[in-house]
Amino acid sequence: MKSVRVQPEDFDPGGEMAALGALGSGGVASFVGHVRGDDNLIALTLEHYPKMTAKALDDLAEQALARWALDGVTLIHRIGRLVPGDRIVLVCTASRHRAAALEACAYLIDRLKTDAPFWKKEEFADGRTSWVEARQSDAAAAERWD
Amino acid sequence: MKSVRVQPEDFDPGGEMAALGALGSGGVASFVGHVRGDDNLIALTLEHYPKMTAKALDDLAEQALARWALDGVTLIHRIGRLVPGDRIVLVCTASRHRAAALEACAYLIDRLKTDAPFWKKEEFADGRTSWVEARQSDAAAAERWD
Amino acid sequence: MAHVTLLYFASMREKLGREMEERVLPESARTVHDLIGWLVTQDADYASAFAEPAKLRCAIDQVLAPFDAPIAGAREIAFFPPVTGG
Amino acid sequence: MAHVTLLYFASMREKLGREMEERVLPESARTVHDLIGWLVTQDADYASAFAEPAKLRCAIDQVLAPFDAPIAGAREIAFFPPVTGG
Repeated sequence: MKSVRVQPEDFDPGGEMAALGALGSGGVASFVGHVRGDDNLIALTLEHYPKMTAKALDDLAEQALARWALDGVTLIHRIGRLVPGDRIVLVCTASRHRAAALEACAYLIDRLKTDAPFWKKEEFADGRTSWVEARQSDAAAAERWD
Repeated sequence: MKSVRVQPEDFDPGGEMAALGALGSGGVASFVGHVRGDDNLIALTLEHYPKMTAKALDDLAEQALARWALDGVTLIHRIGRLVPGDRIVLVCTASRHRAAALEACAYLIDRLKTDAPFWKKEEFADGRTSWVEARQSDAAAAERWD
Repeated sequence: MAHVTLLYFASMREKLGREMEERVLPESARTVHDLIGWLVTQDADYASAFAEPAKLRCAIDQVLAPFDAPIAGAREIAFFPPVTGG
Repeated sequence: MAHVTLLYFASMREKLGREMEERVLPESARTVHDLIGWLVTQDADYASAFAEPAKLRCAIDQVLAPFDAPIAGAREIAFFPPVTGG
Protein backbone atom coordinates (compact mmCIF):
# COMPACT_ATOMS: atom_id res chain seq x y z
CA MET A 1 0.00 0.00 0.00
CA LYS A 2 1.32 3.40 -0.96
CA SER A 3 -0.27 6.71 -0.06
CA VAL A 4 1.21 10.12 -0.84
CA ARG A 5 -0.56 13.37 0.02
CA VAL A 6 0.19 17.11 -0.08
CA GLN A 7 -2.39 19.17 1.77
CA PRO A 8 -2.93 22.33 3.81
CA GLU A 9 -4.96 20.40 6.42
CA ASP A 10 -3.49 18.74 9.47
CA PHE A 11 -3.25 14.94 9.49
CA ASP A 12 -3.82 12.25 12.12
CA PRO A 13 -0.65 10.25 12.84
CA GLY A 14 -2.53 7.70 14.95
CA GLY A 15 -5.05 7.07 12.20
CA GLU A 16 -2.32 6.72 9.57
CA MET A 17 -0.39 4.28 11.76
CA ALA A 18 -3.53 2.26 12.45
CA ALA A 19 -4.23 2.05 8.70
CA LEU A 20 -0.77 0.61 8.08
CA GLY A 21 -1.06 -1.59 11.19
CA ALA A 22 -4.21 -3.12 9.70
CA LEU A 23 -2.10 -4.55 6.85
CA GLY A 24 -0.97 -7.29 9.25
CA SER A 25 2.77 -6.71 8.91
CA GLY A 26 3.35 -6.57 12.66
CA GLY A 27 5.61 -3.51 12.67
CA VAL A 28 4.73 0.13 11.98
CA ALA A 29 7.31 2.91 12.23
CA SER A 30 6.71 6.62 11.84
CA PHE A 31 8.30 10.02 11.96
CA VAL A 32 6.40 13.26 12.46
CA GLY A 33 8.02 16.67 12.02
CA HIS A 34 6.60 19.69 13.87
CA VAL A 35 7.26 23.43 13.49
CA ARG A 36 9.77 24.52 16.13
CA GLY A 37 9.33 27.94 17.73
CA ASP A 38 13.05 28.77 17.86
CA ASP A 39 14.27 32.40 17.78
CA ASN A 40 10.83 33.97 18.22
CA LEU A 41 9.49 32.29 15.12
CA ILE A 42 5.77 32.91 14.88
CA ALA A 43 4.96 31.10 11.63
CA LEU A 44 6.31 29.14 8.70
CA THR A 45 4.79 29.26 5.24
CA LEU A 46 5.41 26.24 3.05
CA GLU A 47 5.45 26.80 -0.69
CA HIS A 48 5.76 23.95 -3.17
CA TYR A 49 5.88 23.13 -6.90
CA PRO A 50 2.52 21.43 -7.30
CA LYS A 51 3.12 19.63 -10.59
CA MET A 52 6.39 18.21 -9.30
CA THR A 53 5.62 17.49 -5.64
CA ALA A 54 3.32 14.51 -5.97
CA LYS A 55 5.68 12.86 -8.43
CA ALA A 56 8.73 13.52 -6.24
CA LEU A 57 7.03 12.01 -3.18
CA ASP A 58 5.72 9.08 -5.18
CA ASP A 59 9.24 8.41 -6.48
CA LEU A 60 10.59 8.43 -2.91
CA ALA A 61 7.92 5.97 -1.79
CA GLU A 62 8.73 3.68 -4.73
CA GLN A 63 12.43 3.81 -3.93
CA ALA A 64 11.74 2.79 -0.32
CA LEU A 65 9.43 -0.03 -1.47
CA ALA A 66 12.16 -1.28 -3.80
CA ARG A 67 14.87 -1.12 -1.15
CA TRP A 68 13.13 -2.61 1.91
CA ALA A 69 10.55 -5.34 2.43
CA LEU A 70 7.69 -2.95 3.17
CA ASP A 71 3.96 -3.68 3.06
CA GLY A 72 3.00 -0.03 3.23
CA VAL A 73 4.32 3.51 2.95
CA THR A 74 2.48 6.73 3.77
CA LEU A 75 3.93 10.19 3.10
CA ILE A 76 2.02 13.36 3.99
CA HIS A 77 3.41 16.88 3.70
CA ARG A 78 1.52 20.01 4.59
CA ILE A 79 1.67 23.31 2.70
CA GLY A 80 0.60 26.83 3.62
CA ARG A 81 1.02 28.77 6.84
CA LEU A 82 1.84 26.82 10.00
CA VAL A 83 2.61 27.93 13.54
CA PRO A 84 4.97 26.48 16.17
CA GLY A 85 3.82 23.07 17.33
CA ASP A 86 1.93 22.32 14.11
CA ARG A 87 2.68 19.06 12.34
CA ILE A 88 4.43 19.51 8.97
CA VAL A 89 5.29 16.06 7.69
CA LEU A 90 4.53 12.40 8.33
CA VAL A 91 6.46 9.38 7.15
CA CYS A 92 5.00 5.99 8.07
CA THR A 93 6.05 2.48 7.03
CA ALA A 94 4.86 -1.06 7.72
CA SER A 95 7.00 -4.18 7.60
CA ARG A 96 7.40 -7.64 9.18
CA HIS A 97 10.93 -6.48 10.01
CA ARG A 98 11.19 -3.68 12.54
CA ALA A 99 14.64 -2.61 11.30
CA ALA A 100 13.30 -2.31 7.74
CA ALA A 101 10.37 -0.17 8.89
CA LEU A 102 12.61 2.17 10.92
CA GLU A 103 15.38 2.42 8.33
CA ALA A 104 12.89 3.15 5.57
CA CYS A 105 11.44 5.97 7.70
CA ALA A 106 14.92 7.43 8.15
CA TYR A 107 15.58 7.14 4.41
CA LEU A 108 12.29 8.77 3.45
CA ILE A 109 12.62 11.77 5.73
CA ASP A 110 16.28 12.29 4.79
CA ARG A 111 15.53 12.15 1.06
CA LEU A 112 12.38 14.21 1.34
CA LYS A 113 14.46 17.03 2.76
CA THR A 114 16.68 17.20 -0.34
CA ASP A 115 14.53 15.84 -3.18
CA ALA A 116 11.00 17.16 -2.69
CA PRO A 117 10.19 20.68 -3.92
CA PHE A 118 9.11 22.45 -0.74
CA TRP A 119 10.41 25.76 0.57
CA LYS A 120 9.87 27.32 3.99
CA LYS A 121 9.55 31.01 4.71
CA GLU A 122 9.87 32.06 8.33
CA GLU A 123 8.05 34.94 10.06
CA PHE A 124 9.46 36.25 13.31
CA ALA A 125 7.88 38.19 16.16
CA ASP A 126 9.66 41.39 15.09
CA GLY A 127 8.02 41.27 11.64
CA ARG A 128 11.12 40.05 9.83
CA THR A 129 10.68 37.24 7.26
CA SER A 130 13.28 35.04 5.63
CA TRP A 131 13.53 31.96 3.47
CA VAL A 132 15.02 28.98 5.26
CA GLU A 133 18.43 28.08 3.84
CA ALA A 134 19.15 24.47 2.93
CA ARG A 135 21.51 22.84 5.43
CA GLN A 136 24.67 21.02 4.46
CA SER A 137 23.84 18.45 7.16
CA ASP A 138 20.64 17.57 5.28
CA ALA A 139 22.58 17.01 2.06
CA ALA A 140 25.03 14.79 3.95
CA ALA A 141 22.18 12.84 5.57
CA ALA A 142 20.60 12.20 2.17
CA GLU A 143 23.90 11.14 0.63
CA ARG A 144 24.53 8.42 3.20
CA TRP A 145 21.83 6.39 1.42
CA ASP A 146 23.56 6.53 -1.99
CA MET B 1 10.20 13.51 29.75
CA LYS B 2 10.14 9.80 30.43
CA SER B 3 7.04 7.65 30.59
CA VAL B 4 7.05 3.87 31.02
CA ARG B 5 3.85 1.82 31.31
CA VAL B 6 2.87 -1.86 31.47
CA GLN B 7 -0.86 -2.39 31.10
CA PRO B 8 -3.53 -4.78 29.80
CA GLU B 9 -5.38 -1.92 28.09
CA ASP B 10 -4.76 -0.76 24.54
CA PHE B 11 -2.91 2.53 24.03
CA ASP B 12 -3.28 5.45 21.62
CA PRO B 13 -0.17 5.93 19.45
CA GLY B 14 -1.43 9.23 18.06
CA GLY B 15 -2.03 10.62 21.54
CA GLU B 16 1.39 9.49 22.74
CA MET B 17 3.08 11.04 19.70
CA ALA B 18 1.18 14.30 20.20
CA ALA B 19 2.27 14.40 23.85
CA LEU B 20 5.93 14.12 22.82
CA GLY B 21 5.36 16.52 19.92
CA ALA B 22 4.14 19.11 22.42
CA LEU B 23 7.63 19.18 23.97
CA GLY B 24 8.72 21.36 21.06
CA SER B 25 11.60 19.18 19.87
CA GLY B 26 10.45 19.19 16.26
CA GLY B 27 10.91 15.47 15.60
CA VAL B 28 8.89 12.55 16.97
CA ALA B 29 9.63 8.96 15.96
CA SER B 30 7.70 5.87 16.93
CA PHE B 31 7.45 2.15 16.49
CA VAL B 32 4.30 0.12 17.17
CA GLY B 33 4.28 -3.68 17.24
CA HIS B 34 1.07 -5.55 16.46
CA VAL B 35 0.11 -9.23 16.92
CA ARG B 36 0.54 -11.06 13.59
CA GLY B 37 -1.96 -13.75 12.69
CA ASP B 38 0.58 -16.12 11.14
CA ASP B 39 -0.01 -19.91 11.07
CA ASN B 40 -3.62 -19.77 12.26
CA LEU B 41 -2.67 -17.98 15.45
CA ILE B 42 -5.82 -16.92 17.27
CA ALA B 43 -4.31 -15.27 20.36
CA LEU B 44 -1.15 -14.40 22.25
CA THR B 45 -0.99 -14.21 26.02
CA LEU B 46 1.74 -11.99 27.43
CA GLU B 47 3.08 -12.87 30.86
CA HIS B 48 5.61 -10.72 32.68
CA TYR B 49 7.61 -10.40 35.90
CA PRO B 50 5.84 -7.48 37.50
CA LYS B 51 8.47 -6.44 40.03
CA MET B 52 11.16 -6.45 37.36
CA THR B 53 9.33 -5.12 34.29
CA ALA B 54 8.93 -1.48 35.24
CA LYS B 55 12.57 -1.28 36.31
CA ALA B 56 13.81 -2.99 33.13
CA LEU B 57 11.83 -0.59 30.92
CA ASP B 58 12.89 2.40 32.97
CA ASP B 59 16.55 1.33 32.62
CA LEU B 60 16.12 1.07 28.83
CA ALA B 61 14.60 4.55 28.69
CA GLU B 62 17.48 5.94 30.78
CA GLN B 63 20.04 4.29 28.51
CA ALA B 64 18.43 5.86 25.45
CA LEU B 65 18.29 9.27 27.16
CA ALA B 66 22.00 8.96 28.00
CA ARG B 67 22.98 7.88 24.49
CA TRP B 68 20.98 10.29 22.31
CA ALA B 69 19.90 13.93 22.62
CA LEU B 70 16.26 13.12 23.39
CA ASP B 71 13.67 15.39 24.97
CA GLY B 72 11.23 12.55 25.60
CA VAL B 73 10.85 8.79 25.64
CA THR B 74 7.63 6.80 25.99
CA LEU B 75 7.55 3.01 26.34
CA ILE B 76 4.28 1.11 26.66
CA HIS B 77 3.97 -2.68 26.72
CA ARG B 78 0.71 -4.57 27.00
CA ILE B 79 0.19 -7.77 28.99
CA GLY B 80 -2.59 -10.36 28.98
CA ARG B 81 -4.45 -11.97 26.07
CA LEU B 82 -4.25 -10.25 22.68
CA VAL B 83 -5.59 -11.23 19.27
CA PRO B 84 -4.17 -10.71 15.77
CA GLY B 85 -4.07 -7.04 14.84
CA ASP B 86 -3.92 -5.87 18.47
CA ARG B 87 -1.16 -3.44 19.42
CA ILE B 88 1.45 -4.96 21.78
CA VAL B 89 4.16 -2.37 22.22
CA LEU B 90 4.89 1.30 21.58
CA VAL B 91 8.25 3.03 21.54
CA CYS B 92 8.17 6.79 20.98
CA THR B 93 10.98 9.36 21.12
CA ALA B 94 11.29 13.12 20.65
CA SER B 95 14.42 14.96 19.55
CA ARG B 96 15.59 18.02 17.63
CA HIS B 97 17.56 15.54 15.51
CA ARG B 98 15.50 13.18 13.41
CA ALA B 99 18.29 10.59 13.19
CA ALA B 100 18.57 10.54 17.00
CA ALA B 101 14.82 10.03 17.39
CA LEU B 102 14.73 7.18 14.86
CA GLU B 103 17.91 5.46 16.08
CA ALA B 104 16.76 5.63 19.69
CA CYS B 105 13.48 3.96 18.65
CA ALA B 106 15.44 1.18 16.94
CA TYR B 107 17.63 0.77 20.02
CA LEU B 108 14.70 0.66 22.41
CA ILE B 109 12.70 -1.94 20.53
CA ASP B 110 15.79 -4.10 19.92
CA ARG B 111 16.80 -4.02 23.58
CA LEU B 112 13.28 -4.45 24.85
CA LYS B 113 13.11 -7.76 22.99
CA THR B 114 16.09 -9.17 24.88
CA ASP B 115 16.15 -7.30 28.21
CA ALA B 116 12.55 -6.88 29.36
CA PRO B 117 10.88 -9.81 31.17
CA PHE B 118 7.91 -10.59 28.92
CA TRP B 119 6.96 -14.00 27.53
CA LYS B 120 4.44 -14.82 24.83
CA LYS B 121 2.28 -17.91 24.70
CA GLU B 122 0.56 -18.62 21.40
CA GLU B 123 -2.86 -20.20 20.88
CA PHE B 124 -3.67 -21.69 17.49
CA ALA B 125 -6.96 -22.45 15.77
CA ASP B 126 -6.49 -26.21 16.33
CA GLY B 127 -6.31 -25.72 20.12
CA ARG B 128 -2.54 -26.13 20.34
CA THR B 129 -0.61 -23.70 22.55
CA SER B 130 3.11 -23.02 22.72
CA TRP B 131 5.55 -20.61 24.27
CA VAL B 132 7.28 -18.41 21.70
CA GLU B 133 10.99 -19.24 21.50
CA ALA B 134 13.51 -16.41 21.65
CA ARG B 135 15.07 -15.75 18.24
CA GLN B 136 18.79 -15.59 17.62
CA SER B 137 18.13 -12.67 15.26
CA ASP B 138 16.75 -10.68 18.20
CA ALA B 139 19.88 -11.33 20.25
CA ALA B 140 22.02 -10.23 17.31
CA ALA B 141 19.92 -7.08 16.82
CA ALA B 142 20.34 -6.17 20.49
CA GLU B 143 24.09 -6.80 20.40
CA ARG B 144 24.70 -4.40 17.54
CA TRP B 145 24.19 -1.57 20.07
CA ASP B 146 26.93 -2.82 22.45
CA MET C 1 12.86 28.35 -31.91
CA ALA C 2 11.49 26.46 -28.88
CA HIS C 3 8.63 27.64 -26.69
CA VAL C 4 9.12 26.85 -23.01
CA THR C 5 7.39 27.73 -19.76
CA LEU C 6 9.76 29.05 -17.11
CA LEU C 7 8.72 28.72 -13.45
CA TYR C 8 10.26 30.37 -10.40
CA PHE C 9 9.77 29.38 -6.78
CA ALA C 10 10.49 30.77 -3.33
CA SER C 11 13.26 33.39 -3.28
CA MET C 12 13.65 33.16 -7.07
CA ARG C 13 10.00 34.02 -7.52
CA GLU C 14 10.37 37.00 -5.20
CA LYS C 15 13.58 38.25 -6.80
CA LEU C 16 12.07 38.15 -10.29
CA GLY C 17 8.62 39.34 -9.24
CA ARG C 18 6.92 36.61 -11.24
CA GLU C 19 6.14 32.93 -10.88
CA MET C 20 5.97 31.98 -14.54
CA GLU C 21 6.55 33.20 -18.04
CA GLU C 22 6.46 31.84 -21.58
CA ARG C 23 9.70 32.25 -23.51
CA VAL C 24 10.92 31.49 -26.99
CA LEU C 25 14.44 30.22 -26.56
CA PRO C 26 17.26 30.84 -29.02
CA GLU C 27 18.72 27.80 -30.76
CA SER C 28 22.01 28.47 -29.03
CA ALA C 29 20.46 27.43 -25.68
CA ARG C 30 21.20 23.71 -25.59
CA THR C 31 21.61 23.19 -21.84
CA VAL C 32 20.28 24.72 -18.64
CA HIS C 33 23.58 26.51 -18.36
CA ASP C 34 23.15 28.04 -21.83
CA LEU C 35 19.61 29.09 -20.92
CA ILE C 36 20.83 30.94 -17.83
CA GLY C 37 23.59 32.56 -19.87
CA TRP C 38 20.99 33.86 -22.33
CA LEU C 39 18.46 34.99 -19.69
CA VAL C 40 20.97 37.15 -17.84
CA THR C 41 21.53 39.13 -21.06
CA GLN C 42 17.81 39.91 -21.28
CA ASP C 43 17.33 42.02 -18.19
CA ALA C 44 19.19 43.21 -15.08
CA ASP C 45 16.65 41.39 -12.87
CA TYR C 46 17.79 38.08 -14.34
CA ALA C 47 21.44 38.99 -13.93
CA SER C 48 20.78 39.60 -10.25
CA ALA C 49 18.54 36.57 -9.65
CA PHE C 50 20.93 34.17 -11.42
CA ALA C 51 24.08 35.75 -10.01
CA GLU C 52 24.91 32.69 -7.86
CA PRO C 53 24.03 29.62 -9.88
CA ALA C 54 25.62 27.37 -7.24
CA LYS C 55 22.74 28.37 -4.94
CA LEU C 56 20.13 27.45 -7.54
CA ARG C 57 18.46 24.22 -8.52
CA CYS C 58 16.62 23.38 -11.71
CA ALA C 59 13.90 20.94 -12.74
CA ILE C 60 13.15 20.07 -16.35
CA ASP C 61 9.58 18.87 -16.81
CA GLN C 62 9.27 18.33 -13.05
CA VAL C 63 12.46 16.28 -12.62
CA LEU C 64 15.57 17.68 -10.89
CA ALA C 65 18.27 18.26 -13.50
CA PRO C 66 21.91 19.36 -13.42
CA PHE C 67 22.89 22.56 -15.22
CA ASP C 68 24.59 20.64 -18.02
CA ALA C 69 21.37 18.76 -18.81
CA PRO C 70 20.11 19.27 -22.40
CA ILE C 71 16.86 21.23 -22.66
CA ALA C 72 15.84 20.11 -26.12
CA GLY C 73 12.17 19.14 -26.02
CA ALA C 74 11.62 20.59 -22.54
CA ARG C 75 8.17 22.11 -21.97
CA GLU C 76 8.63 23.42 -18.45
CA ILE C 77 11.85 24.52 -16.78
CA ALA C 78 11.77 25.58 -13.13
CA PHE C 79 14.40 27.46 -11.12
CA PHE C 80 14.45 27.54 -7.34
CA PRO C 81 16.76 27.55 -4.33
CA PRO C 82 17.73 24.24 -2.68
CA VAL C 83 14.60 22.71 -1.16
CA THR C 84 13.83 23.02 2.56
CA GLY C 85 10.79 20.84 3.20
CA GLY C 86 10.36 18.07 5.73
CA MET D 1 21.37 -20.53 56.12
CA ALA D 2 19.80 -17.97 53.78
CA HIS D 3 16.11 -17.56 53.12
CA VAL D 4 15.30 -16.71 49.52
CA THR D 5 12.21 -16.43 47.36
CA LEU D 6 12.42 -18.37 44.12
CA LEU D 7 10.21 -17.28 41.23
CA TYR D 8 9.45 -19.13 38.00
CA PHE D 9 7.96 -17.66 34.84
CA ALA D 10 6.49 -18.89 31.55
CA SER D 11 7.52 -22.44 30.63
CA MET D 12 9.54 -22.79 33.87
CA ARG D 13 6.42 -22.01 35.89
CA GLU D 14 4.45 -24.61 33.95
CA LYS D 15 7.14 -27.29 34.20
CA LEU D 16 7.43 -26.86 37.96
CA GLY D 17 3.72 -26.33 38.57
CA ARG D 18 4.40 -23.35 40.81
CA GLU D 19 5.23 -19.67 40.41
CA MET D 20 7.04 -19.08 43.68
CA GLU D 21 8.43 -20.78 46.74
CA GLU D 22 10.43 -19.87 49.83
CA ARG D 23 13.62 -21.83 50.29
CA VAL D 24 16.40 -22.03 52.85
CA LEU D 25 19.58 -22.38 50.84
CA PRO D 26 22.61 -24.40 51.96
CA GLU D 27 25.81 -22.46 52.59
CA SER D 28 27.43 -24.33 49.72
CA ALA D 29 25.23 -22.42 47.25
CA ARG D 30 27.41 -19.40 46.46
CA THR D 31 26.40 -18.75 42.84
CA VAL D 32 23.32 -19.21 40.66
CA HIS D 33 25.07 -22.23 39.20
CA ASP D 34 25.50 -23.74 42.70
CA LEU D 35 21.86 -23.07 43.47
CA ILE D 36 20.74 -24.95 40.37
CA GLY D 37 23.08 -27.81 41.25
CA TRP D 38 21.49 -28.07 44.68
CA LEU D 39 17.88 -27.71 43.47
CA VAL D 40 18.15 -30.56 40.97
CA THR D 41 19.10 -32.90 43.85
CA GLN D 42 15.88 -32.00 45.69
CA ASP D 43 13.28 -33.37 43.32
CA ALA D 44 12.96 -34.95 39.87
CA ASP D 45 10.78 -32.01 38.74
CA TYR D 46 13.74 -29.67 39.23
CA ALA D 47 16.09 -32.04 37.45
CA SER D 48 13.76 -31.94 34.46
CA ALA D 49 13.03 -28.19 34.55
CA PHE D 50 16.73 -27.26 34.88
CA ALA D 51 17.95 -29.91 32.45
CA GLU D 52 19.03 -27.33 29.87
CA PRO D 53 20.53 -24.37 31.73
CA ALA D 54 21.66 -22.81 28.44
CA LYS D 55 17.97 -22.24 27.66
CA LEU D 56 17.37 -20.52 31.00
CA ARG D 57 17.85 -17.00 32.25
CA CYS D 58 18.09 -15.75 35.81
CA ALA D 59 17.41 -12.48 37.60
CA ILE D 60 18.70 -11.72 41.08
CA ASP D 61 16.57 -9.16 42.88
CA GLN D 62 14.97 -8.18 39.54
CA VAL D 63 18.22 -7.70 37.62
CA LEU D 64 19.38 -10.11 34.90
CA ALA D 65 22.40 -12.05 36.17
CA PRO D 66 24.77 -14.63 34.71
CA PHE D 67 24.92 -18.10 36.28
CA ASP D 68 28.28 -17.38 37.88
CA ALA D 69 26.86 -14.37 39.74
CA PRO D 70 27.13 -14.62 43.56
CA ILE D 71 23.79 -15.01 45.35
CA ALA D 72 24.92 -13.89 48.81
CA GLY D 73 22.35 -11.44 50.15
CA ALA D 74 19.83 -12.15 47.37
CA ARG D 75 16.21 -11.96 48.47
CA GLU D 76 14.52 -12.97 45.23
CA ILE D 77 15.93 -15.18 42.49
CA ALA D 78 13.86 -15.75 39.33
CA PHE D 79 14.30 -18.38 36.63
CA PHE D 80 12.71 -18.12 33.20
CA PRO D 81 13.30 -18.85 29.52
CA PRO D 82 14.82 -16.15 27.28
CA VAL D 83 12.37 -13.28 27.05
CA THR D 84 10.07 -12.83 24.04
CA GLY D 85 8.32 -9.50 24.48
CA GLY D 86 8.13 -6.57 22.11
